[in-house]
Amino acid sequence: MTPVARLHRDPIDPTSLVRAVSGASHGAVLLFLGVVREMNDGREVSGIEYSAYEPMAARELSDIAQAAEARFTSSTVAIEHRLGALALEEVSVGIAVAHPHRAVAYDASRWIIEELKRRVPIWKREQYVDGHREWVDPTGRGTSTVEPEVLT
Amino acid sequence: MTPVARLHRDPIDPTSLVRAVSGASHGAVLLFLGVVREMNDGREVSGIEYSAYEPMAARELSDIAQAAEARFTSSTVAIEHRLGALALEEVSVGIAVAHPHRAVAYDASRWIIEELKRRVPIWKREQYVDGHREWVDPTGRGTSTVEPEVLT
Amino acid sequence: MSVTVLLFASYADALGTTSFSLDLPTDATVADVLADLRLRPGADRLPPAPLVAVNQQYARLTTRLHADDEVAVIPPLAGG
Amino acid sequence: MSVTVLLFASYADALGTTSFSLDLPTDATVADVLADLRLRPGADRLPPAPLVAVNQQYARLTTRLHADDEVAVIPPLAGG
Repeated sequence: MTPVARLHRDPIDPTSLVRAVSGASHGAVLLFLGVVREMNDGREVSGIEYSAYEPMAARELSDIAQAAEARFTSSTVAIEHRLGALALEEVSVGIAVAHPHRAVAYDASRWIIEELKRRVPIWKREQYVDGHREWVDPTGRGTSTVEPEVLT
Repeated sequence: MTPVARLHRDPIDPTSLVRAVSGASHGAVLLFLGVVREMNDGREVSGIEYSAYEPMAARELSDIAQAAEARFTSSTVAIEHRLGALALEEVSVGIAVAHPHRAVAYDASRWIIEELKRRVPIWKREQYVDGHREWVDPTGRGTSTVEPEVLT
Repeated sequence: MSVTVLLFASYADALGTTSFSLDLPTDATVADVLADLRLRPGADRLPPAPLVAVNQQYARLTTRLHADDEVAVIPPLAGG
Repeated sequence: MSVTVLLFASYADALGTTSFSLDLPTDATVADVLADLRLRPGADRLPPAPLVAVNQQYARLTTRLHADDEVAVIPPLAGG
């Protein structure tokens, strides 16, 4: 079955993500939620706007979910990433992983979030309490690099 | 504030665990759920009954939650462990951890579940499809050991 | 002096009880409780050195007991 | 031949547009798109070698282009 992996304009529902991966063969479910927080790099944030190269981002999310299920045998994975304007404490990304054993669930969850940050074309613009807003650049260099294996 | 840490006879509600740890300073929330699965050591399970040395188990859970918040600075923790008869796919334990950064949330969550298994006096009896039932002994030796630091 | 001994799970099944009261000399230790336990019917199904908690704290064989202590004999943990 | 160039986020802000059409010789590569981009107003705010995707797959400077390809110039990723 193709794993759940999608961009989402409505609020992410953690319960439905957990339900999407649960099954009687899985002894462990791990849910990771990324949440908009009030401070980033010492600046007071009032909200975040997420945008994406939507068709490519949706495909990358789906590729990551399928790669995770292949890499971490017997896992079931669901990923949702929010787009649009988010307020403080709203969930920007939800990753659910179920596995018969907990150790693999932890490893798979961690792998997915790192992979998502590494290759999914999504951007965020932070709105600050002082009225400014700015595109977030985690590289600090204005440019991303991706590893050779994702290059065509 | 004292972290949520308790034994629970009613079904565990993942959403309320997530809510208990969420806050505007936390960019990551990690929820671990232990779930009753249909196979264990090659035997078909139909349900599990959890019991505990209740006052001590409740205190150990609370100690672990407080130790986790001290060890993983800036984390917020909630732990619930179910007691009584559980059907397949029911949640036996829920651990929610929130932290400003995801790496610490993963480490803290993992630490808590290992610590829980190591020192909380809870037992489970598996009921099998073939009608037998048996106390689960993860040690395979009929006896537990705890490390010196928890001995008085 | 008297202490309360608690048994759980597989150990309670083996001994056929979940608690009993035990009279001990005033300088008794955890080891003395286990020595008494081993004489009871069903105790052959217990391991030589089970884990013990005194007043809800894990204890050693040499831990000294006091009147009215609660001594719990703890089968292999299986939480989670 | 003609390709479509897509810009996003900070790069779209810098160039003042989210897409344009570009005519290129038939043996053009990703590097030719970036060379054209650098001549446009606002391009000084782009890095020397931005990440590029062709038809929604990450590509190299040397990746050959074909008619109607979609060439996306990708700012620093910030998902999660």
